[in-house]
Amino acid sequence: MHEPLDVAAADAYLRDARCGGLNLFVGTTRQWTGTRETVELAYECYEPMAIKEMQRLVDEAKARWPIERVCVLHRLGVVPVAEASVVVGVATPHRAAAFEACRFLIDELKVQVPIWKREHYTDGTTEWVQGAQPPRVEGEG
Amino acid sequence: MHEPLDVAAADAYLRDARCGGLNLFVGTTRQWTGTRETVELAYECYEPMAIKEMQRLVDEAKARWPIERVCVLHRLGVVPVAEASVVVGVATPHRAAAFEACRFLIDELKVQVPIWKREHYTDGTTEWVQGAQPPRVEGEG
Amino acid sequence: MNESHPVVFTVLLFSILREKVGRAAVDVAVPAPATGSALLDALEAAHPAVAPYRPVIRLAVNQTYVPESVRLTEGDEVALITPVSGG
Amino acid sequence: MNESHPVVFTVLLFSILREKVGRAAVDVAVPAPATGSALLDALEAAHPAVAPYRPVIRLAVNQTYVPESVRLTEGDEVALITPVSGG
Repeated sequence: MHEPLDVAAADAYLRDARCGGLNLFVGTTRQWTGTRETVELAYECYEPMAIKEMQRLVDEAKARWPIERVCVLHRLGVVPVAEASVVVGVATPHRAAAFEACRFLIDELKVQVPIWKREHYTDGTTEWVQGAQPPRVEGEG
Repeated sequence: MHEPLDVAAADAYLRDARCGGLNLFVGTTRQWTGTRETVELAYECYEPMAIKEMQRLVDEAKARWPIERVCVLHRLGVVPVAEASVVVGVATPHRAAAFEACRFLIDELKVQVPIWKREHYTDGTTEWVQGAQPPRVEGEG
Repeated sequence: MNESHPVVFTVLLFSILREKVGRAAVDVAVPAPATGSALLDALEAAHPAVAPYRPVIRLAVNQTYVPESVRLTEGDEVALITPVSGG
Repeated sequence: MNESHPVVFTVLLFSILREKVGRAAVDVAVPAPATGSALLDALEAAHPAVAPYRPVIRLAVNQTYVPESVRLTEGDEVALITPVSGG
């Protein structure tokens, strides 16, 4: 989605009477990376696959933890400094699982979901961010 | 505080241009514990000490992780099912520290901060919840 | 203050201890020099309802957890903390 | 479809690959039976700008990651995924 992400709406969606805790991760645009100053990030996405991958990750998380509610939202297009690019939230009966599942989802999202960010620096230059090297697919290479 | 906790305000406070991520934990009143149904929880607090303990935990977290912003909010009095009793939030330059510090703060809060909950069940009975046995203070016992 | 005179402390009670004793604060006289253990012994003698909780009570003096061996000073704010259950 | 005839696939490109090649999608002819490796070889021959990224490209067919050894079927949606950087 290209609009600002609504953390309050995510929180409201994640409230569940069966749950004792929810964990939310909000990824924001950081101004400084070493000595370079970022004005904004721009995100590009292979949308149908990104949605499929997010669903696959949610299914995997649900198989591993007793998740009652979950949301994974990623903003596309331009995201200015301090605004949210990603919101991941998980509600579970007990808090440990909420933390673990939320961490799993954001860690996997950053390796598996086909979204790419481009840094726009204050000096006018731009640069595609090179993501983490994913594990090789079985049978590949 | 005796009013509903404002997660959106916590999120807004935690936004920081130096940070790439923030982690929020929201503790909510769970309806079912085994076969007993909870209507609401009521919290009692030794307020001046609770505030001191929360500050001590925040100081300890800041000594261990590069925290730019942090909040610890606990509601007092009656909290109905699915409403938030506690909100802990941490913003850091990179996400791993935000998860770890947030988890540390809620885990320690539940052992150290002098707040007690009383369950109000649908059958009309009430019961003080026995907390986790804390580690013994050095030199004690 | 003289070693042979007792010192009186107001002890704050919360949650189940407050209910069992029936008051949010009780005065306890402890012979000087007063310690946390002596205060707890005196409290338990005066309010037997406290006894079952003694093994899990943590002592707080001036809003800080302290060992029972702590030396108490007149005017200290003493509180008994049963296992907390916030969150 | 005949083993001696090439099959044409439309390959989707994103981010840095899209910029280096100058297009969001390119058609690549691969001799049947087509595999992921053969498609990547043919793409690299036609668009040398792809070559430096070959070691880090993951292949997606019909929006699912697959090994390069995958057998391709006419009509498959093929995409090249350089290391992602969402979040």
